[in-house]
Amino acid sequence: MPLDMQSPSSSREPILTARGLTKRYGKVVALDRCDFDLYPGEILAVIGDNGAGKSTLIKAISGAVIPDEGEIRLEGRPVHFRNPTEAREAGIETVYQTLAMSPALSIADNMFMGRELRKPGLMGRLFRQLDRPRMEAFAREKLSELGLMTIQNINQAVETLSGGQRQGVAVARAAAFGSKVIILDEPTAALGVKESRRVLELILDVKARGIPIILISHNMPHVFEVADRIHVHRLGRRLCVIDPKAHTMSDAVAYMTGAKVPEEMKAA
Amino acid sequence: MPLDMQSPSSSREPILTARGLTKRYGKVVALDRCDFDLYPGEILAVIGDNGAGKSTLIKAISGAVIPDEGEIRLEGRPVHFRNPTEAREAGIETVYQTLAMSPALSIADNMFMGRELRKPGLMGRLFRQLDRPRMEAFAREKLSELGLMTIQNINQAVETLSGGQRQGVAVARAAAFGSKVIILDEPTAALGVKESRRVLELILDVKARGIPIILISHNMPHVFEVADRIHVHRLGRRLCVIDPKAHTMSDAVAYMTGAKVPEEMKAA
Amino acid sequence: QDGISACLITKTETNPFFVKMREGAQAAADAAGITLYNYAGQIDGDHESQVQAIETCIANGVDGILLVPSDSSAIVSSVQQARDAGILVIALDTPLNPIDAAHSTFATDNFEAGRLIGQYAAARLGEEAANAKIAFLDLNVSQPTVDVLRDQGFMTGFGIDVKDPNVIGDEDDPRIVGHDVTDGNEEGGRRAMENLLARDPDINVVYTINEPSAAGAYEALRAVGREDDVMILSVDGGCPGVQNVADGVIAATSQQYPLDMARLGIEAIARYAADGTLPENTPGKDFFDTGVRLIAAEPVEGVESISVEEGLELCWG
Amino acid sequence: MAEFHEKPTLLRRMQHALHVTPSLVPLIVLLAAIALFALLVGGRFFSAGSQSLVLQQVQIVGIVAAAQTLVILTAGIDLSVGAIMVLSSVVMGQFTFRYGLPPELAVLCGLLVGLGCGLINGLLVAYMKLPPFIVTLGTWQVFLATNFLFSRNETIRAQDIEAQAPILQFFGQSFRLGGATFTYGVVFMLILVLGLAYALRHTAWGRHVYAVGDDPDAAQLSGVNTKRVLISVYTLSGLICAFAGWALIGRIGSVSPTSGQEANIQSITAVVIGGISLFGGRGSILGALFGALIVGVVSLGLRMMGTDPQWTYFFIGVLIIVAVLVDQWIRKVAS
Amino acid sequence: MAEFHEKPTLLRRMQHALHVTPSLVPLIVLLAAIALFALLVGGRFFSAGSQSLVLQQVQIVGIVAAAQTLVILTAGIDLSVGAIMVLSSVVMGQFTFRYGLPPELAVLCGLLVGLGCGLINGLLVAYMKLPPFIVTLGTWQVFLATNFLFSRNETIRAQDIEAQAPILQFFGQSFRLGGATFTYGVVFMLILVLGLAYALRHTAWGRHVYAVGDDPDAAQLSGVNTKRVLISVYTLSGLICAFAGWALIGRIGSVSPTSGQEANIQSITAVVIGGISLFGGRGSILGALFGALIVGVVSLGLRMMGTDPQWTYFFIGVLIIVAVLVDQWIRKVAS
Ligand SMILES: Nc1ncnc2c1ncn2[C@@H]1O[C@H](COP(=O)(O)OP(=O)(O)OP(=O)(O)O)[C@@H](O)[C@H]1O
Ligand SMILES: Nc1ncnc2c1ncn2[C@@H]1O[C@H](COP(=O)(O)OP(=O)(O)OP(=O)(O)O)[C@@H](O)[C@H]1O
Ligand SMILES: O[C@@H]1[C@@H](O)[C@H](O)OC[C@H]1O
Ligand SMILES: [Mg+2]
Ligand SMILES: [Mg+2]
Repeated sequence: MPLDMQSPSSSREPILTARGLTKRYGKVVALDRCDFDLYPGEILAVIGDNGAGKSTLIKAISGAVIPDEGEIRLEGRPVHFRNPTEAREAGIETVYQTLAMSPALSIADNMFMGRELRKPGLMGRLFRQLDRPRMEAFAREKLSELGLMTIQNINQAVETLSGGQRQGVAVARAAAFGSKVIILDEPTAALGVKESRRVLELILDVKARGIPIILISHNMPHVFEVADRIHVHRLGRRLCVIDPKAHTMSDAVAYMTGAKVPEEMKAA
Repeated sequence: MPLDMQSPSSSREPILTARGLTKRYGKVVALDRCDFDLYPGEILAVIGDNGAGKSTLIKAISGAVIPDEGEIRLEGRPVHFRNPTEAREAGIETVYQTLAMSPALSIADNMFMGRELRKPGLMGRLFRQLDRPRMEAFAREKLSELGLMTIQNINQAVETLSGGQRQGVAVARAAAFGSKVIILDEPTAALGVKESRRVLELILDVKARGIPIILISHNMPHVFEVADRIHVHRLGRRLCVIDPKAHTMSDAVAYMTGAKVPEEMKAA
Repeated sequence: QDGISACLITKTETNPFFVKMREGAQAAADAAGITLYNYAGQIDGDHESQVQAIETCIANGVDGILLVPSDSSAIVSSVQQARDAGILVIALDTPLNPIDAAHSTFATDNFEAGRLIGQYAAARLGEEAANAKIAFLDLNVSQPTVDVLRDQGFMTGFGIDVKDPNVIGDEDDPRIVGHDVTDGNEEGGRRAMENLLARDPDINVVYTINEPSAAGAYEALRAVGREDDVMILSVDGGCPGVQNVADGVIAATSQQYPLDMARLGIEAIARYAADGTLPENTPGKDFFDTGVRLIAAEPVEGVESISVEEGLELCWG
Repeated sequence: MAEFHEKPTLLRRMQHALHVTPSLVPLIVLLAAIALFALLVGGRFFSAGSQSLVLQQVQIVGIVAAAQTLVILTAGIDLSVGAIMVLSSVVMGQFTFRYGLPPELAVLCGLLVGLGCGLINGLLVAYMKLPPFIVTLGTWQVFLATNFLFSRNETIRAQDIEAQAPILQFFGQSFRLGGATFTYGVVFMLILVLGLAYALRHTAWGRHVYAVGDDPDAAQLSGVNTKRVLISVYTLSGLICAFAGWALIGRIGSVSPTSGQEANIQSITAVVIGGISLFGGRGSILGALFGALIVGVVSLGLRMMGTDPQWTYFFIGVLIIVAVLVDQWIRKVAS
Repeated sequence: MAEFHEKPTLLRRMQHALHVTPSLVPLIVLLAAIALFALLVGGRFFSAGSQSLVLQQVQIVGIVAAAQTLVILTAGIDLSVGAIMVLSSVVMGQFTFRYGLPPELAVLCGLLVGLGCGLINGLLVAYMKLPPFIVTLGTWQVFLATNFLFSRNETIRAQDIEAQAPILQFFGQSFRLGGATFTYGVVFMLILVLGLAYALRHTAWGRHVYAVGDDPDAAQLSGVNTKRVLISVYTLSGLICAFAGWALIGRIGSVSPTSGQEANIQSITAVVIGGISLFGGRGSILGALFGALIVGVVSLGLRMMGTDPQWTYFFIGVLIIVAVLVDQWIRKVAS
């Protein structure tokens, strides 16, 4: 079985790499000298048991958590994001497991949170007035693309949406603004069958636009359906990277849970 | 295809029935004249899309929500639970989707919340002192049965546990105290592969003890592995009840999402 | 502890009246070589802090306590404890209830202070006093004794039937437009004045509990252009207040002498510490009257008053 | 999930309006209160004079309530507003009269002191991550003690200010419009509230204030600099309180260190009656203005009826609870 | 998920102790404060007399803080504690002296009034689902106005009480132990706090109080009758405040309607310094007692040093913030 730890599916340079990332919470080591590589245009799935440190890994990459040690490079240049805004400005867009929306604000407000558009001219420059019509039109367009226009009112508060609809808004936001990397942490966990399908289609769409995606999921069929490579995370670090075409779901689960140890590991 | 709406897998009397349950939240009708039947000793799975009303149904049954209309009978007698405590006293034990634990309190405290044991003798009767040793020993035993004794300290606050461990504590609590019916709302949603497996084993254990179980899950392989009958919920009511041995997962999903309509419905 | 020490406990230490009292006491104590500790309640009426202060004074082993009680009755027990510990206790400004709970009381006769301005107002109006429209700007809802004494004293001086002299507000004289509370500060004075003007815009006499509330009332009157045809009466005789009499803001004020109260008190403690002499009362009264004088820019026949210039010599704060 | 699809009736449309415009509820209560007292007290109460008097009486509380609203929208609370206000006004007065600064400069110093106090609150809340209630419980006492120590408990007389530094009384100047008298302080309050209402609704900063109050973690993750927002809110609150201190000089004519002790309770009361959630993220600043006006109307109305001041407190207490009950009921019906 | 498995060092064990026993932090601060003032003031401060004086001075705040703790543990706040206390004491006094009831009966009536006030708060919070801050902001004013109206602002003199109804002063009686004087009120405070500490830790009711404060929905679903718990807490809080009112008569000798205006701020300060979370569910009632004692020690120490009272307020303000900073720092290090 070919298990590739370093070599990418293509031989191009990775767009995003991390080396030796470590993050401790008190006595818990959520990330333990973790490495990570993402190649241009690929869908990389990250799988692993509960508490393996997947969410912490992507939080470190997206600036939501500052690692204690280790280095992150974007397009070869080292980056040190101090907050999610900086990562977003660098083109990394993330849908967190907790969704990160402001319940009382509208869908449009949430989509543009932190990157609001201002009116052109004096009203915008001097009075810093928001350009509501433009933001709303954009939001409506993005939600339609996702087939989410069952939402009638773009000014509806997010708290009035169902769990699935919220998930959709969060994914739409990331897809709309991500220019270099899009990260999705369990984007289908709260979704029904139909909605999950739409999200998977969207992921493939984004890939077709040439933007690489990191997908965290517990759902093996989904992972095996869309991923180009699968990063298996275990005990705070990358255990191995496997090729979904060369492995079965049971292999993946066996690695994840420690039931089976990858070849090189045994050797080492 | 045999689709049974009324007739049980056995011909015995149902232990729990509901007729015409309705529950509105403002304009949303979460339950729309819903019927429900649970037979002694069976595992009944409830499946349905997001927002179909599954959680509301079991909340109505377990006293967490008071239906606007409709009737519930336990062992043939009408019951009107005004809160979860009354349902518990009647022998119905529930693991809610939100788990319902007090984060700052210990595992033992949480397991016995609302049914604490008091010391024997004067200290218990007069000073109402809790019997900590007895509660802790019991909690430890129940967690071991679930293979959850990686938890070192039964006096640990629940907030220090991982999502999966919390889930396990909630399931252990229900299994330990349920005498007539046990209801589990998405008990494996937050769990990894190994932990999910343990919960499924526990469900079969409980069934072996003769106690019927209601299992809500989005996970079709799990449902088809353990369920005796499958209640398909759609748009706030029971669409049909199917036999997992006579149907495929795709059938179930097709009913759930409305892609396919059960025979009798077409006739009607 | 060697040397003589004393305590001064005031109601608050944010009211200029008490600030000056404290300065007077400090000066007298420095002159006599007495160590002085100062305490105060957090707000007017806060007698619990005063109880704590008395206890601290006992623990510190002082020779005498000068006390302006926030509640006349409420701290009598603590005063008794101090007396039991051999400490001389003198009430300043506000008597205890019963008045002999303290060894002695050095105070203004507050009823007299009110009576004087009432009399003055009536005399200034002459005939028109029968048709006066009077607003009463009192202290606060808990009606402390100074509040009641001055208010009812004013009515007595003006010729209004006070009914129960211990209660404000039970009178039925039609000349009374109404009572409102000011908390003894400018803000409250203005608001109360506005409220009463809204009830009857023809008010022409205003009684105020003290000079800050009078200043606030004046602002309200000025806002509606009535500052020149309404007579404001007050009590205190602080320097800003007397200056306000000179400027025509206040028609007349009853001046009291907190500096004297404090100085005399410290001297009494010094004497007591030296040879155990107890202070004596003003003949015919059950307290030592530190005196009150009426200050008016325009004196009237039949009411004794001193001029603004004299008032400024004697003023405090 | 089934839904009723009904024709929107008048009632339903009203309920919808109430739901999307939260400040409508206190506005209705305000109009009802005015109508009630017009009935009880008679025409006098309804006069332009009485109504503009209410505005003058609530101007200080109204300005402070605007500051309080900002803080409460971020799920905080500012117990130090009254202390900041009076400290600022004392600084304006004493810098002029004790240190002989030009009054304009003294005003500027007072405003800076208010801003600085707010900044201290903001730093403790945003960087030390202390609960706002505790932070401002502490700074309240610190600022108030500073005020008394610095002022030496001296009052500066209105006449002296008028003669030497009239700019301190700027907000007390007034003009007439019909039968009504408006002070510049009242105008300032109205402009301030409308300006903040605009900023909260129509600028990114405003949306971020709501987002931080709603769910700070979510706001942080979705790209809001929560720390900066919190600091801007507390600092602005301090600055507004300093303006309230300036307006206070205009209102009472003089500078007095004992003023404003009730400002925090009164401002919180206005905010609460105005339907702004103490849990943050919900409510409109116009509501706080209406809340202040409701208290003003009820107080003046009761006084004009000749009610004993003690009963006024009683009724305000009842009013607080009833206002919130009504608010909750309307929201329930409307949802 | 990897874990470090270190040998528990002394430091780590201390940190662990601090973590599981939250009241240790204020206890350490308390001891430090006593040591500091013993140094600054000298032997006088360290004497049994001075130390028992602190106990006497904090007894009222200590009792009220116990009530406040219960409410805050359920994530509420009770602004009406001071008003309930003084209203109860006035009822005890006036029922005896105005209506001529036997004093024992009057005391009972006073206790019932306190309980009733608490019940009103509880019903509004539990059944009307109003935020506790707003409810008690309203009832505070209502109870206080009632107190003034009912008492007619009359103080009942200590001499009269001593002569006719000594039982009203019951909690003022004292006994000596070594050089220290203990009043029954102090003893009551200690027994009350220890009793409540027991009930909170070792009875089902206590666990439910924590659970409700922690997450009311979860508590409800896992079988706690949240409404009943809330009502029991507010009612008990009212009753305790009534006892505080009784103890107040013992402490000041007389019955005065102007007492207790500062009790709510002081009790909240004690609770906060005692390390109890204002968000509910976390903290120990012993902490509140230590918090009250810390304020008492610092105030007495500063007074005995002859510090200007304004500086005392200043330092207490600083103390509040520092105490919470220390508390937070220790928790962070220890976690
Ligand atoms: N803020 C935090 N404070 C303390 N511990 C944390 C924190 N965040 C994560 N952890 C711990 O770090 C470990 C890794 O958590 P993480 O959320 O990264 O896991 P995960 O792989 O995403 O799990 P899941 O599949 O359940 O989402 C867990 O033990 C978790 O309890
Ligand atoms: N407390 C509530 N207030 C308002 N609406 C509610 C409430 N609880 C449920 N609903 C609504 O009722 C409908 C049914 O919700 P329910 O939670 O029962 O769905 P479900 O089938 O359990 O979905 P899921 O699979 O996502 O858990 C949804 O539209 C939901 O938004
Ligand atoms: O007599 C004093 C009065 O003159 C002052 O203004 O306020 C407090 C009173 O005790
Ligand atoms: Mg995760
Ligand atoms: Mg559900």
